Amino acid sequence: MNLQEYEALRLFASAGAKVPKHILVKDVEGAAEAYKAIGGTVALKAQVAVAGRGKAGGIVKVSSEAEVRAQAEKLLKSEIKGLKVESLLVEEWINAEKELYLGFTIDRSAKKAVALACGVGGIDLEDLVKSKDFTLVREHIDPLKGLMRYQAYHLAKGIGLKGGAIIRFVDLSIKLYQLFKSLDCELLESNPLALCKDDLLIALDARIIVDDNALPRHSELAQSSLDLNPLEREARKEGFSYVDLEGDIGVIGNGAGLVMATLDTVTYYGGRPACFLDVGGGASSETVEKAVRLALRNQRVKVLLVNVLGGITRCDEVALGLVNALQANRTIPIVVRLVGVNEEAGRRLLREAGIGYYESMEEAAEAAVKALRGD
Amino acid sequence: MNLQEYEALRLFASAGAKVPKHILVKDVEGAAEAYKAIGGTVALKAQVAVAGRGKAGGIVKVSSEAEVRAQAEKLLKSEIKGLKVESLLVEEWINAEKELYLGFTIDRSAKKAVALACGVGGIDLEDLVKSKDFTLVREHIDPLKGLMRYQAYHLAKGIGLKGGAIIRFVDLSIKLYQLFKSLDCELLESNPLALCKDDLLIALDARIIVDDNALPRHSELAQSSLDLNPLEREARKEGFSYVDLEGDIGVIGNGAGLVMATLDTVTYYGGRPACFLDVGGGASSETVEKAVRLALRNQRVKVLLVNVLGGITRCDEVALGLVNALQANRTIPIVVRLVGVNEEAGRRLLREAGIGYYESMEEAAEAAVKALRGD
Amino acid sequence: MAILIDAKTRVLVQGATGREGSTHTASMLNYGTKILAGVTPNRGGSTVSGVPIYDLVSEAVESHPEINTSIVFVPASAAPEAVYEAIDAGIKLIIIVTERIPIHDTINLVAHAERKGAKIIGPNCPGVITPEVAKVGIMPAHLFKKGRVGIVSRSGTLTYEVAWALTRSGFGQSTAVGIGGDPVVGLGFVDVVQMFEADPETDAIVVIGEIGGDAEERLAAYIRRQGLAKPIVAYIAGRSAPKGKRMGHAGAIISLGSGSAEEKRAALIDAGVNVAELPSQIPILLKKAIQRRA
Amino acid sequence: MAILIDAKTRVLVQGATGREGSTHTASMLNYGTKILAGVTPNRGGSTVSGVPIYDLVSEAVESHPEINTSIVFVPASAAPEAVYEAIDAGIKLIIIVTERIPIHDTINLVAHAERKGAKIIGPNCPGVITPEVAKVGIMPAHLFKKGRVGIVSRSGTLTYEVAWALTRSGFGQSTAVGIGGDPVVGLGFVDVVQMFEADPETDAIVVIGEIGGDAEERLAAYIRRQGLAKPIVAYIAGRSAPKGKRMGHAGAIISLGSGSAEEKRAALIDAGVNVAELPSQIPILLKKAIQRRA
Repeated sequence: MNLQEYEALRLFASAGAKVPKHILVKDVEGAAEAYKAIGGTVALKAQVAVAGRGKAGGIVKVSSEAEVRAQAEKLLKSEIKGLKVESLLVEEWINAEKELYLGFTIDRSAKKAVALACGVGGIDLEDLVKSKDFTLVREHIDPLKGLMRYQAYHLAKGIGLKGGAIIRFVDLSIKLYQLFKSLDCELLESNPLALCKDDLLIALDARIIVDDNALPRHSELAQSSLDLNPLEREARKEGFSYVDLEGDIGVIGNGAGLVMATLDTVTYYGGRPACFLDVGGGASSETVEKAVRLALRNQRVKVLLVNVLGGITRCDEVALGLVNALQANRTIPIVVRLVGVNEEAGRRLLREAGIGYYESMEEAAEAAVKALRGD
Repeated sequence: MNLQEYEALRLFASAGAKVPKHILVKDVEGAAEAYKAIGGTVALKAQVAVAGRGKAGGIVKVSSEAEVRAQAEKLLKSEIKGLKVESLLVEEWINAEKELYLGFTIDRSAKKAVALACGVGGIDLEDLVKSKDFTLVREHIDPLKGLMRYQAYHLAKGIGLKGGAIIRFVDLSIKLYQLFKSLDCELLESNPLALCKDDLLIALDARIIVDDNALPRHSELAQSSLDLNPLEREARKEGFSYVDLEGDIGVIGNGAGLVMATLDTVTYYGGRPACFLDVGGGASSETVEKAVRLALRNQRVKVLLVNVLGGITRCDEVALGLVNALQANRTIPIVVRLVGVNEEAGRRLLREAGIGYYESMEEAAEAAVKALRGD
Repeated sequence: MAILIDAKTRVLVQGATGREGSTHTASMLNYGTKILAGVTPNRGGSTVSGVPIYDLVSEAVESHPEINTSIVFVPASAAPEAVYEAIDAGIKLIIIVTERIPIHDTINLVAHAERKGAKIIGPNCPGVITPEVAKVGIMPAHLFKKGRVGIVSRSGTLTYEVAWALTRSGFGQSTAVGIGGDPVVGLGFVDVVQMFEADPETDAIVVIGEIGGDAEERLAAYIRRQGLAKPIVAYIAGRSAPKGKRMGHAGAIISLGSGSAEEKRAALIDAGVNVAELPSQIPILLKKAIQRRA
Repeated sequence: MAILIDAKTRVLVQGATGREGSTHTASMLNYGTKILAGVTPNRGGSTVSGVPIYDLVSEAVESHPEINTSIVFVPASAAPEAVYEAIDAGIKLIIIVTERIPIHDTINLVAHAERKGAKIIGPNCPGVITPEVAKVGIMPAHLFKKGRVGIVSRSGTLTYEVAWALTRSGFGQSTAVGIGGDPVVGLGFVDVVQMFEADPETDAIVVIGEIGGDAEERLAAYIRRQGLAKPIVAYIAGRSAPKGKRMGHAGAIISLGSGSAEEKRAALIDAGVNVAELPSQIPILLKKAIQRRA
């Protein structure tokens, strides 16, 4: 779960990190009030949890109330990378002598958390990782002892800090690592982290992604889901894995790998998937029915492709769910591939409802693409 | 540091363990008030941090205000194992169906913490460890992962618990282990731990010894020292290792092992040491002077034996300290053994002050014993 | 002898009395898997499909010292402790079916297992099957057939899809291993491929990867470095997945600028691995690869 | 070659710029110990007695890859991290002089060292000296003399007392090891006695124990089980110590009904060890024991 920026800033502050003054606002009037409270120069930051927000015009520097009003109005009407801007953060503008990067994430190959630092900030971690222009310094963290001060010290020296800045960087690293660990984060970063005069370090930006699997033990966190669109939010509530895509063939299946392979097969035959929807293992007819209804609410879906290989999942349950969902509401073509446990009973149900089915995933995907073209 | 019982009970309760109602009182009137508040049958418990308090008459069961007054008065005038009773705990009397033992301590050979449980409670751990009559169940705790529930479960089954009692015992064990660890304890025990009806577990007694070396990070703990007599408390304040003994030859030296060996040598020659006083390494003349003054405040000391092998400690500093301390106050014989760094300078100072000295520890100890006998 | 699971495998089921645990205990027994005991705290003394249940792993192992493998169905909140319990009782192969274990917990338990020399498979995995010998997992076994192709996969259903395609093409399987769909798992592609390479009962290897992480790239690097005597075919799911979106599995996400299917395919092809574009091509590529080597 | 410390020992001093650290750096150098570097965070670039100081152990080791031993003077609150740093930098022998390290910290660091195959001596120990070769510790070196008796001790000053008594009696020492006075320490009596037993430059062994714990009983049990080819003499301090009182050292306390000098003496005598009643008897018993074996 991507935390909202203001919540991440609050958590940073409670962990002992310095952050700029900031106020969350939902409208132009609020932005103007917030500006009056903070004064001087401020940043207006669109609250959308996507990387590259700055580059996409989501952060604006302003120095007067009039400017605040004008820019806030513009931002609150905009969409950034497909996500509507519903609120803004009005944040004190900090003059940094240097911008740095400090973050913590999971290194899958090392099977450990890793601390990352860079002497350049404000650039996507993705670009930092790939670029040859900057040195990204890494320290793997032994799960049995946590981040050690000497490791943080090594990061600080590695990104060229000196004297008092090293000590402050070490202290901040230890605090933020503790936050990263205690919140079960997948990612925690400050980018940029401002090095100001007197060696002060101020987190101009705070980004936290909490491991979804750990949310049950973090009831203290507001469940935010700014990185999801409305349909994705609803699907999550229903317990489905659902991802909105940009094509027109809706894909439903059982098992994440199988659904991904189905998307790929559709693409292989020249089609474009409209969504990824995994009903999981052992779905009941009710679950399948819900899934179909959900997919059909995606306006882009022009053909529905259902791919089920029944193992734990029973084909008759799937068929029943499909039939029930489509009974009243069969406005678009549906292509089904149904094999596995109880396949005969399932197929009989489909035949009775006038729904065709295929033996192989490839045939079904190809048929879905053809159905779209009206072949 | 031995925590006071009421403080240990408070910490147990804050960790989620059930404890009886209890009130700490300093006088008879307070005891009577506390009895009125608790009512029924109560235990009056002398607040002295020594093992075997119960056997020594330090715990009395009473059921009326008159009894409370009489017994409280008696207890508050008593001494238990040499320690004056300065306060009492008035504690609700709990009817246990069974008394158990649950404790955590350090197993030096395993280099790990260990959880200990016994199906019999109210008996000194010392006796539990040695007795063949009871089964003491042990689980070593991996420092890298802490006490696991299955280990606690194993303890519970090992001491014969069944059903709901197992689950409560496991929960309590995990909570008390967390307290043990977070407080840096050397020992944490509930003895007896009462198993009451409905499988309730109530800690009738709470004992906590915190690692002295960890006290700097536990400013939340009241610095109690009920296990020390006044001279010992003062010595600790001065930074000396001091232990009161029952003989008449005061022993001062540099280094714990050397002072222990000096006590043994005195004993070997038929003497009885009155105290153990280690001035530590590299003591200045001021430190030595303080040490001598402190030892002389022990009324039992009839002869003072000082044994210094100078390595980091300089013999001239030691000699100067001795001379300064004894200048005005030389009421008893003093025997000195002084060898090592700057020994010539040190011995010259002693000679000038009329203090004799020996080359070997054995000669000095023998001389001290003779001096006592007036030989 | 296949790999990991063979005729000598003696199984403990942790979380045997739960819904999943009891269903799959029955199914595994039905397949012929030798399950000696189950564990669920406070359920000691009962049975599941005739399998005796114990409160503690140590008790199960004491009564059945032949146990050498555990499969874990315990819910995510208690699963890490169940794994520690199995490790501490000396079990050297632990298959974690449980999904939704927090990643920091997995990191800790994998580190602990390494310390103690135990092999972990999963979490969030379908388990391991050595067809017609034993299944320690949740896969629909009728799709698998005894043979000489080893399968290793990050996905569950896709493994079944591929196994079934292989079976229908006449390629039985020596062993199929689901390593799990989480970002951090115990045994990885390289570990399992090494085992298949050394296994006299395996003639060829099929690898089923997906987007996210760099497990496939690490396998490619390993093959480039060490070579591989046996023919190998791979398939990578998620070519049409967008960046930054989690595709069902916790681990299936293109993030920090890496983990795309294209990169993985390129790395594997560069290492000489035959990469299928569709699952159905795997048997065909496999046939060709075997002919080429022969 | 003595044990632990020899002519090939190359030393790093952690906490080299502090009062203790700098004093003993000078004293060790003066004795001929090869100290290559010191570490104190934020003091990198300075020197102590001509020894270059670094901010990090990794930097010191990079500049001086010959470093194979570290001695730690860092204050108790930071000492555990300093030890982890040395372990992680690959140093395999770490001598912790620091006293007052909380016991739970010591438990963790000893476990970590075992995991990484590093030897820990201490904490709260005087260090190790191989007379006339090198001293990595704080002992007054003039009391020691090169020879063929190995000393291992839980106490500092008592070691000096005994070493001096041996020196005066003509028994030089191969190596003297102070294992530290805390309840939990790295190397124990058994570890060090095994090393002396295997060391061709050691002919006889002196063990100096004290009350508290069961290190002496474990040594006795080891000797009963394995036997010992070399003559051995022990002394146990604290026969006149009362129960339940800490005699200076954190570890010197008779508690939980065990750890008395009498029990330790009895166990050692039972194992065939010669136990002295006074430190001054050690050289005499040693002479007898050697004659007996000859």
